[in-house]
Amino acid sequence: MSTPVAMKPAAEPATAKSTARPAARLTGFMPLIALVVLVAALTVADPDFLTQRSLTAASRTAAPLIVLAAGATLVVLCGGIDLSIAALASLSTVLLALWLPDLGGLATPVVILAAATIGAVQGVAHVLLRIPSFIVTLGGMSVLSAVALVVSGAGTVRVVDDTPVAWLDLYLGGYVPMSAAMALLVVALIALVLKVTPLQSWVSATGYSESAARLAGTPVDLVKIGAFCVSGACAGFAAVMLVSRQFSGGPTMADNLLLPAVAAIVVGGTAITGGHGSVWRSLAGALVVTLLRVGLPIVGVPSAYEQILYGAIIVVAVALTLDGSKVSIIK
Amino acid sequence: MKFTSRPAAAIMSLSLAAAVLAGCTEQAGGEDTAAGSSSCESKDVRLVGQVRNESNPYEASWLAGGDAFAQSVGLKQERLTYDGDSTKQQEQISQILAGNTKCLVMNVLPNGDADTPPIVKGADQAGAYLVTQWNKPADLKPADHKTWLSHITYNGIESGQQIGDALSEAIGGNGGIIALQGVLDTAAAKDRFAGLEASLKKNTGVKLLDQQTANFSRAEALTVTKTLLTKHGDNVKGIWAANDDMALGALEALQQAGKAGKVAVVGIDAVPDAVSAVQGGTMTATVSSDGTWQGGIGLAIGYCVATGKLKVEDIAADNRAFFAKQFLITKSNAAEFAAPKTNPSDFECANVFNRVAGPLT
Amino acid sequence: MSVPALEVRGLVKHYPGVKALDGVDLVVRQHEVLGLAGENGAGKSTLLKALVGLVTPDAGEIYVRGEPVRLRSVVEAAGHGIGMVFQEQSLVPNLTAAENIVLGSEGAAVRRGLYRWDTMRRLAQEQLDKIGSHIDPLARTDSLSFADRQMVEIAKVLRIEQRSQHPPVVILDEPTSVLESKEIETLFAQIRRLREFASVIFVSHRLDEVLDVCDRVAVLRGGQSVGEVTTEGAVPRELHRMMIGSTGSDDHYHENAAVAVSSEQPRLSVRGLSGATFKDIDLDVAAGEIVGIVGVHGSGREDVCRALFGAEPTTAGEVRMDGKRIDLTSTRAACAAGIGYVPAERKTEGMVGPMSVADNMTLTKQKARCTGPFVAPGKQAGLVDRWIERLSIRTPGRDTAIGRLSGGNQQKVVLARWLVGGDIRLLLLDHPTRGLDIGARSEVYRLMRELAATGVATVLLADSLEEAIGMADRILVMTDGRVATEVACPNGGKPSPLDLVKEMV
Amino acid sequence: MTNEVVAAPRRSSRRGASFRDAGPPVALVVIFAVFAALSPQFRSVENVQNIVDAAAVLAVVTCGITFVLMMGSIDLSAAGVMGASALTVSLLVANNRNDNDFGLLGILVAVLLGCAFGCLSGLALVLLKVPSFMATLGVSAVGLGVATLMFAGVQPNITDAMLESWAVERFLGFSYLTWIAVACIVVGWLIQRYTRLGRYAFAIGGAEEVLTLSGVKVKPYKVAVFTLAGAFYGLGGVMVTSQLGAGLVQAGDGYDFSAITAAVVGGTLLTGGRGGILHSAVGVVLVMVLTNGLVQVGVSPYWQGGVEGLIVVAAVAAAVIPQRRRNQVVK
Repeated sequence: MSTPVAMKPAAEPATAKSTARPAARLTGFMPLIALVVLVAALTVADPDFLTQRSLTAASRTAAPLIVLAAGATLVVLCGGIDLSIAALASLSTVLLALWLPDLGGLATPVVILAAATIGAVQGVAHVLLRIPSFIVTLGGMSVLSAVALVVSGAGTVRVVDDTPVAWLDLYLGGYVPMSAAMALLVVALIALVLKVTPLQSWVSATGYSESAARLAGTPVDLVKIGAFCVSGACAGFAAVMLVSRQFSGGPTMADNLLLPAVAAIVVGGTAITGGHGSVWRSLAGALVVTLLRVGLPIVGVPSAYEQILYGAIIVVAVALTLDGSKVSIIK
Repeated sequence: MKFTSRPAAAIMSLSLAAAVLAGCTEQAGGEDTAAGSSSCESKDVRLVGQVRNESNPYEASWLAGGDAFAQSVGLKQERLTYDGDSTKQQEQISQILAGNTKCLVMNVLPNGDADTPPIVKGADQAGAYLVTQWNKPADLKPADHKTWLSHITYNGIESGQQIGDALSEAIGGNGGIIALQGVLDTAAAKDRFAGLEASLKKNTGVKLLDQQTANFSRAEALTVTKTLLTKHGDNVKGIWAANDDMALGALEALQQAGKAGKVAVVGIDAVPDAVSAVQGGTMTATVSSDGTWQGGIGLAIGYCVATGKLKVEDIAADNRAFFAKQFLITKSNAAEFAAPKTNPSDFECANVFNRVAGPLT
Repeated sequence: MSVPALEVRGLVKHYPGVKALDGVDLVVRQHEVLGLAGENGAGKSTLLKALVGLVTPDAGEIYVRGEPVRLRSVVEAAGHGIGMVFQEQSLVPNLTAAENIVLGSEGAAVRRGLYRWDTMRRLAQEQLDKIGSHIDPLARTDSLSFADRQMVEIAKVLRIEQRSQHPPVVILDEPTSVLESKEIETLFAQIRRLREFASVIFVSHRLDEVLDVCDRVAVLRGGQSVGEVTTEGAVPRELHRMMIGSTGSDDHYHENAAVAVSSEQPRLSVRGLSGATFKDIDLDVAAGEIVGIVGVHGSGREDVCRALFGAEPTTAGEVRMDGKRIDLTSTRAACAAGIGYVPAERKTEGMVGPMSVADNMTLTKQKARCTGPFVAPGKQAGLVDRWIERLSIRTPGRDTAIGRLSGGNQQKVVLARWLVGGDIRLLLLDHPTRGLDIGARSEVYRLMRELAATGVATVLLADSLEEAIGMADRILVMTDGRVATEVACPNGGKPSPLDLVKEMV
Repeated sequence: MTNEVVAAPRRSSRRGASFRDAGPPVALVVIFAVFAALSPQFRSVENVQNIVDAAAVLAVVTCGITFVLMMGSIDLSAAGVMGASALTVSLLVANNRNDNDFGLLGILVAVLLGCAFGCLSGLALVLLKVPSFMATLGVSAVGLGVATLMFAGVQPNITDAMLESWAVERFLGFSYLTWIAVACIVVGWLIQRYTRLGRYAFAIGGAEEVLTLSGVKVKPYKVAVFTLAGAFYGLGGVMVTSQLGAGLVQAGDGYDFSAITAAVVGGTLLTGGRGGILHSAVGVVLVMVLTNGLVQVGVSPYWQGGVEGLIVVAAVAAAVIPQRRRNQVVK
């Protein structure tokens, strides 16, 4: 050592919020707290809500949204956004319904694979053409919707024999809907793969600072394409769940899940600017959003007030769950 | 944030996988509340009415009709709306069915044909009384089910044909017309258009210039009509719309194109605005489908069965899926339909099938 | 002597765990240029922020022309005639220069929310005239050169006269760190001109500059004022001593640790490399050699460096590592070939601020912390801790976010990133000591020497000519995208900065 | 070292900027020419009138959204705000539901309601730190709820002669609505060019932190920009009501994404700081030409959305490609 200088451990406290530890931890659990509060509120409004059957139904309802949100969370973590998930899921329901008679049980993996491929194609377009993901997937959304309309002849495709996807409608141990269990599995799997491989740091680095990640030799382009690919695959799987539930595929079936899915991600506390967040957060967010979507009308909130409440609660939930210290400028 | 540590996540996923492998799966639900076995007290009956939204007049009147009936028997209707979102409809139904289904009566407007089977299946399993309206696949029949009491619809072919005929009469049996279709994936839209085609066969002087879907929406009808008017110009003598909302949108388009009164317009549903338009002469004809009655009757049938005043076995097969009576409304009889009228006696258990026009074909 | 333009007495500011200011006293006289020197962490930034109202001190007083004031915002500070040119340029790129100049103090240029472009142009022109700049006030700021933008910035700060009747106090925080020598000279001329009607606080880590342009230098250490020096006749070493509390090492650049370079096959061999901003670059770097590239802003040296790392497209030329031809199509390819790059913009390009020290360190060489495809937590912990110790990185732990460390320690983590794999063969260092204090610099220099000793070839884009001369074995001078000349730079036979400057223009 | 260097007077490279901005207008001309060549109906005077008239509402909505996009924020509240304003205006002017006949005053109130909703979005962004994406989504839901409340089951039909005439009466071949849209574009341009609000919106998109450092209080301007956007949506809702002759809850359906598409096609960047009202106006006309042209040349309605999506992506790609750099960050 040539220098006797005693450097301060942190010369310039970067955020000056280092004391906010307990508070920060609280924000970390906010999605869970929001969930609990919401369940409590719904129970107060209608005591019947807190029954095993009711919660089972809610978890089954939430399953496709959880899967959609989990996939899209990866894209958001990388700093992008995927607006095509819902349209892709709709298209996938049509494809699945069309292919089930011929391919049987094979249709499910084929559809998921096809959806993953479509996701990857969008990722490639985003990376190679350097178009913002918002635009690529906005365009993708309309293109995929158009394809779904044409392929289905603008009508719903009924699934007469749904045995190959009926397993998703079973219940584990009689209580846990298989679809919810699978959704949980998808979330756990994504979280696990991220955690035990270098992917976690690659994804976060890409999301926090793409240029720094690239200059550190991180395969930024591949990571992004991969994120879109997984997002697509999740959309495909969500479609399988929808088909198993509705016994049909439709060109607009999942379209209305786009904004709830994005809401789930943000309510979970994942920063829409990238880097900060996790799929577990999106799981909690998806449950909150589902309860709002389904719970409010069930406990007897009139439709007009339901929308007002939905809007207000979503905004408040995001305000609570977003860790302001991690994001400097909020656009 | 960490909801789980890595070991916890690993254990969780492992146990999940184990559970799947062990195959401890079974069908859930369906085990309780065998329907019809015991009749319910009137006060225990739970009435649920579900339509797309409260923001269009027809469905608003449906819910109002349901409320009126519920009030007449001292109950309250639970109003559900799903914004025309099939997914949300299923989610709401499955949430409702997860509650107390013992004396549950549902009067449902399925979003599309394909949305009916899962609703029926869910109601079957939960033993809830179900009346569906408008949309169902042809091969699915209430008679094959125990708690799916009835499916009510209007004869779309008939109404489509009736207004088609009225339109050709209005344009003197000669000239071009354009058609505005409804949501393509609905029996209503398909039947009504089939009715128009039948009418066209009969009235050979009338030529269908173009047909586009405007999804039963007034705003979409406005733009579609405008575009079609520029495309076909003065060749357009009449506009056939699969519902009144679209017909009203078409009227606006005509007015903006300076063709108000020069082109005949027909629709179906007899929403108040359309009836007054017919009365005022800007619209040629519409066909009554009585939303208020539909909202009440579905609940009434279910209520009667639930309280044991009506036995499922006693319902005539023809009444398990039927066309309700409808009327062509033209300027001559429009005044009669200007004010919606529900007759409480229509909902008495002995009268619930009074408006049956014929079995579903 | 008249009342001091600005006086600070006993200023105290605590941050959690750190006493950033511990009773600082400072006097700025009217019409003088006061230098402010101190190591990173000495409290300079906090003091400056307190002076412009960005930081509220816990205790102490600030007097402006003898009057005690409380500064709670930039606007209030400006109201008292205090304005600052920030370290990172603070101009809105998509507005015109004129708008930037009057931003926040539009005065007559905006009436009831409505713009009067003519007035604005006139006001801006007045400001630009004051400092003798010829920029078109209605030009979009992002179309101006870096130096011109600096001028806009100074013109903008001088607008505070509009908010206060008194001669302004202008604070310049590290204004020269990204300027080339020519631009610096222009800037110094402006500073001397400023002195005619304002007081200036000038902060730079380049002590020679401080002595060059200032009348007086105040030195901070550990959040306290440790004294001041009149610049006339002062030498940098004296300042060093005050800043670090003892005599600095004579061998700042660790020249005696330099290794002899073998002249066999070069490690890196570049022939005819061309790109958008450079052409026909030939470059050889032997194992263990440090080659400096110097040149003015726009000479293309940064782009050459990035091109060698695959971050900038090339149109022609070939690159060989140890005789083997490599394709630099992406940064991945460069990493795989054993090339490492430390970017100049540490905060935005060098590190991922919110991620931990460990993650930042292992971001590139993932293999070093993995078993098979999986991260081995134990392996990673051992590896990271070893390097934290080896490079004396001061951090509360390996899981601390790198953004919370001081600049020097951040830079060491960034450097460590390339070392953890053990397969580094060529390091491209773009201003590796930018923004670091003397102690941290010295450590970076020592590390460079150590790496050279193990056979790593280094390309250095130095922060200053002195640094290039001190560190490099050989220096390439670039002008207009081409290599103008090559200057040998052996120990004992170092060229003088003037020798290099001659070649640079 | 060297002597003082006198910086040579630099002309701004505004020519370069204008070249960059020329893309959308050129695309507009090309697309128009292609359709005109393909379809005789397309190039008819009535059809051009039709296109321009059809663009009116979208143009007004896009004016509003452009200011928000210039700041780097996003606004999805158009649908809800327009619904609420449509219902408000239809209940305040002469109508079949009540005896109100406030005429212009009613229109003013509807526009002010739009302002209020916009203000709400802005406050949620600024005070609750909710990203604009979610804040406006929530406000949209609230708007729809409020609209549904006012709808109360009976469609309000307007009988107000003035409001009805807007859609019907023509001046120089174009409907009054079109002239209102033109006025909005002019006003929008004046705001953007000559007011502090407009310039600051632009600057916030360029470098928000710099404004703060310069002593500008950014928050009020952000709220003001959202409020301004809300006013445009409110007016848009009034215009739709005039077109349909009735107040519809769904008055604003689809306008949110269409307006973003139009703005982006016109050259406004989602990251903020570039583009403007005139860009957006070109974008609106481009989108309308495309929509109309596809119908006129007989492209299946199913494909129309898809083709539009592709063209949006292509337009952005074409705008982006000339400025690509290897290490550029694209989110």
